[in-house]
Amino acid sequence: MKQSFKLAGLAALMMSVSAIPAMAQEKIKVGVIVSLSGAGAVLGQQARDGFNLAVKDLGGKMGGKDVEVIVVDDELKPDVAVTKVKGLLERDKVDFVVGPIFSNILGAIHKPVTENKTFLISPNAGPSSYAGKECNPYFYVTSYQNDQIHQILGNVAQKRGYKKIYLMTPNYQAGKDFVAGVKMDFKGEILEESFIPLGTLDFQAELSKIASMKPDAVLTFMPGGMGVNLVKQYKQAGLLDRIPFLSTFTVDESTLPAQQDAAIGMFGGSNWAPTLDTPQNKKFVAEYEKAYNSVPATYAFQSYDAAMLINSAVVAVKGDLSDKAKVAAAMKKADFPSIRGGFKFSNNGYPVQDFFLTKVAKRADGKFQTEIVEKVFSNYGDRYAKDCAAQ
Amino acid sequence: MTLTLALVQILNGLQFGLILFLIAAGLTLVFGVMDFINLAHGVQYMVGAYLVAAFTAMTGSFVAGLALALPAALIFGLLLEVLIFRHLYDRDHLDQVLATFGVIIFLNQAVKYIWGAAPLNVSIPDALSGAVEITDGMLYPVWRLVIIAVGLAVGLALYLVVNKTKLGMLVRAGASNAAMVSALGVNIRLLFTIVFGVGAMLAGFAGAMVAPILSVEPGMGDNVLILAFVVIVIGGIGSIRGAFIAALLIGLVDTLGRFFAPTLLKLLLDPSAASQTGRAIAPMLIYILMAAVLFFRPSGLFPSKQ
Amino acid sequence: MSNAPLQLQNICKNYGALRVTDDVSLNIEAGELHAIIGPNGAGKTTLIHQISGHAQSDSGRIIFDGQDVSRLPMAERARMGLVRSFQITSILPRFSALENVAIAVQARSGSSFSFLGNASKEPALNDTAMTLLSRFGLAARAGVPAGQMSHGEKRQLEIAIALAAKPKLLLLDEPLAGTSHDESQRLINTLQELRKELPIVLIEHDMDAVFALADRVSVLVYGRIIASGSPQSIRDNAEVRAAYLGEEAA
Amino acid sequence: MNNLVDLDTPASPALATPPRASRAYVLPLIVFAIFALVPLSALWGSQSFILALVTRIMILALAAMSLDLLIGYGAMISFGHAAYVGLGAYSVAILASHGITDGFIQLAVALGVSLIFALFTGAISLRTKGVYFIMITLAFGQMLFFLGTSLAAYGGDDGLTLASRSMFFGSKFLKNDVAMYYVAFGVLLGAYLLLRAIVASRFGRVLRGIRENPVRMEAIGFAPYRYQLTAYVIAGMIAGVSGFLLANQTEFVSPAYTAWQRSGDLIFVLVLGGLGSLHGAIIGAAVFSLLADILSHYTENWALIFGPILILVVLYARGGITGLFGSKL
Repeated sequence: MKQSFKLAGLAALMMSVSAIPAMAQEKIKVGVIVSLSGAGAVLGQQARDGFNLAVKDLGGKMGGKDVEVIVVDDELKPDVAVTKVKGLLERDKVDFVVGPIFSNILGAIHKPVTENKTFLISPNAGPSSYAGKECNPYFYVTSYQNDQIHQILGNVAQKRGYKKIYLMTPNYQAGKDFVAGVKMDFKGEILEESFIPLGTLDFQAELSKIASMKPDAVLTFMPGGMGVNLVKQYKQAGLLDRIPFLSTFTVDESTLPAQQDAAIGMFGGSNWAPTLDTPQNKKFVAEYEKAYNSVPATYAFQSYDAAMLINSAVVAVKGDLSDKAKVAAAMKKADFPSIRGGFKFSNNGYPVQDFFLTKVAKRADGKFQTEIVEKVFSNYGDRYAKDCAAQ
Repeated sequence: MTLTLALVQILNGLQFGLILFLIAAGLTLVFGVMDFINLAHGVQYMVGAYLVAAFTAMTGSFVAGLALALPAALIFGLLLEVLIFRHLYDRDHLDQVLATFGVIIFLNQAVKYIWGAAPLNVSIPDALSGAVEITDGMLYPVWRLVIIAVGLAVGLALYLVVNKTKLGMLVRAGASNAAMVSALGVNIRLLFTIVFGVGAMLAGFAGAMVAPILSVEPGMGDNVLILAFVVIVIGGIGSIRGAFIAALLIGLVDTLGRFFAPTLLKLLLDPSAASQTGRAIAPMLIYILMAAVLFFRPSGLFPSKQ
Repeated sequence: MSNAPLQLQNICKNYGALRVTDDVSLNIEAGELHAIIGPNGAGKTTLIHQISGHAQSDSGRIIFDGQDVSRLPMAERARMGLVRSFQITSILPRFSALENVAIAVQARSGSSFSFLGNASKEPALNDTAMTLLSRFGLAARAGVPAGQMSHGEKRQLEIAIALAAKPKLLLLDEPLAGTSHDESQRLINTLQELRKELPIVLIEHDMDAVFALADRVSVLVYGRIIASGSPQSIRDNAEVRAAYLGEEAA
Repeated sequence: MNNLVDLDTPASPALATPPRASRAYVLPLIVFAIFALVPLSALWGSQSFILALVTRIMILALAAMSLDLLIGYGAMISFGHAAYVGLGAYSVAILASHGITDGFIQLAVALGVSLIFALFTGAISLRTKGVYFIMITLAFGQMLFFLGTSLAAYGGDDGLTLASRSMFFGSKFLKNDVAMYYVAFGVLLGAYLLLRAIVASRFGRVLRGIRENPVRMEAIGFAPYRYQLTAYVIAGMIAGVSGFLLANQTEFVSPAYTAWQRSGDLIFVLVLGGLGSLHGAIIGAAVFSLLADILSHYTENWALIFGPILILVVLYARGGITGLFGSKL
């Protein structure tokens, strides 16, 4: 008998999952799905904090309605992300999903979200896969198309007249995109396309090889903890003074607290930096630092912009989200003051914007940040948009 | 030039192997003497790194940070032993795996909760943070040379303790036959605690030594743990000598494999296929090595139990 | 050419530098109960391990039922009918007594690569097992998990298991070890009956039992057979008395 | 103690199985009844989410249950069981990416590949014992993981999104989440009944005997290796089927499916639920997933609660959750 009670308890537990409220839609509900555990946790936290900051700046309201933000952790596991996002869609019945950080997670959640006719706004991942033929009216990107950032490096390397360069990237799709992006504008010799197993923490063997090959520059894409290690070890190997280091997603405000002095003088490609001179940006950086006691990185600002984008659409349709086509049209207008200044969408929902070369510097208060060196591209859209049927 | 590079790569493999040895030494002793599978050994490595980061930041000196971190790692290890692990010694392996897995989950989250998800920085004295020129243009980081020296020193010290002292004799006896040791009237509980404490401190020490070169972040012990298990299984559980040889073997195979596999394959395949295959094979090499060793020697290279 | 069912020819076994059995040659004839005695550490159990295949001999040959089984694993020798018991009780503790015996019956009747049908409900297996249990006075204990039986019952059960595996020759390693007087008596009675059915190799420390049961006795000292013969001749053998029985008598 | 048990001892061999056996069916019956009724949660609204969550639970349960055959009945602690989930999942994804979407073909390939991999790696692994077996199975799992990350044509590390779920008889009915749910349910029930039958069969009895005392089993003529290898292959194939289902449910595959952490999760689920009962794996999967889901809904730091729960279960709830039920009977 007793076991039946216990099982009844189990069943109740199961049902209670469904009972977590699905209230009437008086509010605007936004689900934020980012990586809050595992290797990408700090990036996810920046994105979450940036979004929350925007909602706070909006007074917790969009188009006169209260905003409810539901944050979930995708654990950097695609199958977990699918279940979590279904929870957001079906249980919480969110109107918008913001996320994720990593493109492999996007690959897993893009289909369930857009098929559910819910708007998906990526605050970071911008793979080519959804920019061309597979573009979707429910999908928007507030960051960039990934290739563009990498293209900056190739462009700069070409302009500086480097003859032979060394490429280094994790061995996965985004790494291959990096190589392709660099090759768009760089025409010199590529000594080596070194693909590193994902999760590698010790680069000493690689660095020895670089030292022996003596390239004009090292171009790399090494996100997260891998980048932290690479940068520290690059300096320790004595290479920083000898071979210029150009990178994407390797030295930014999310990794600088760990890299510190080792990263000073390293170059990066970006669509923004904390020093970008717009009034919105000055306010954003000051507020963010005050609220979270750290310097924001691109993830935070792009996520802030995602919130502002949603707000602009909600305001445009006066809080009535029932007509999806109208909302989509309002989204595509991107009628909001982006932190980066000039911003609009291509027909594929990816941004058209300026891109910069940045450099790491130490601030007067002892914190580290990236600073803009020069503008590389102006009002630059991605090359896949022409394949997108949507107009 | 290529020969120099090969030599440098061997040095790299050696250094990686010695770090693995520092971690694996404690694991193999704890496993061998107490028959206790401690998955939480990897988080002790992580805790060591975090402690040195915290104490270095607090004192402003890496040496002082290390001096404080080592006893702290020891105390932390003993605390875990008293609170949790002690109750698991006479349980079966599955229970041990599970409970220590719980410790991993908890501690990974706990360090994130305390220190944040972002990687921490540990700076070392300037004299040790640079590089020395080995040959023309080939630089080698000083800190890595320090790691090699320290690793060899610890290896030697462990060898002497295990082979030349009474404590070492008890440890060896315990590894081959624990029941006999307790029958001899030795305070087995105390022996266990000492072995466990030393093991935990060595893992913490390894974490502290790599903190300046690797990012100190939650979960940094997880993959190292698996490698440490590979090492002790290849070496033979309970054998310090086996752990030493296996750790160097793994360090060299892994480092040189990544370096040479694509190059060697280019002799057989066209360049793009070679680098593709090489990339795929390189990380598998140590597991292939382990499977091969166990195929021919199902109890590792130096089995300590008869 | 002897046609003794079990022939040991010059078998040896070393553990490291220690030679445990040394050039042992012995024929077990049809219908005999052959006891092997010797002081502790003489290598008796190792010899049983070698014969049964639990340990492989370093040299020498073992002929069973006309075949060279020297290199065969234990399971294969068991299937040929060379079945043993263990010095330290070896049963399946969480299985019932009946299932312990039934699974041994199963080993010799039909394939065990059968994935459907409830094995514990096969009448053919259970009936045979039950008959064997009854023979050892364990019928009333059929459903008890073997691990919960008394020591004497376990010793009985182990012999029942061995018999269920249809032996052509039985190797018994100290079946009386640790049993009470009553239990011993019962086991001795059982063995008296069994010896009529098949040849038995018996290792035993209880000399009364050995001399009551054995047709022939071999004495193993330091891994070598120093004497072999009828119980009476062994009793009278001066060398044996010196090496072994003398101590016992003293 | 003996006397207490003695009271239950049947006099005739026909009753040799304990009289409580019939009651042992109560727990699994209730579990499956709950699963069968879950789709009715549509009455509460949020159907698709519940369906997705419980479908995932059932798929996890299937893999953990197959592992129970190894650990709970065969005393083979495999630390590489997630490899088979990955093999099954990749069979679906790779075939689908080449336009072969027929579910029967995909399933046959999933089974075939799992069989071959299990036969090959099992034949080698079973030469070792104890912790060496744990580690060698881990090694094979890791090899497969790295193989997956190097499959550039099929997404490498990023994984691969399925264009659509498998088709059966040319129909896309699996696209419907309720259909997907009941397929998973049916497979789980089928596998449960199959495994129940196997552990009770002659083969299963030998396997259990080997778990109890391998030397005794050898001494009556059973060579453990052949039986353990067969069980290893069966378990691998069932886990392969769970991979087939997982790929269809998430419409996504990735090398992460075969990572060692996933193998660890499977062991954890199994021990949490209780070893050697089959339905323990199901209950473990349900509690594990629901607990993680609920805790993570309330706090980001759910692992701070989850870890200690695990330790406490091991220290104080031996036999897992089914053990708790059992002790009250």
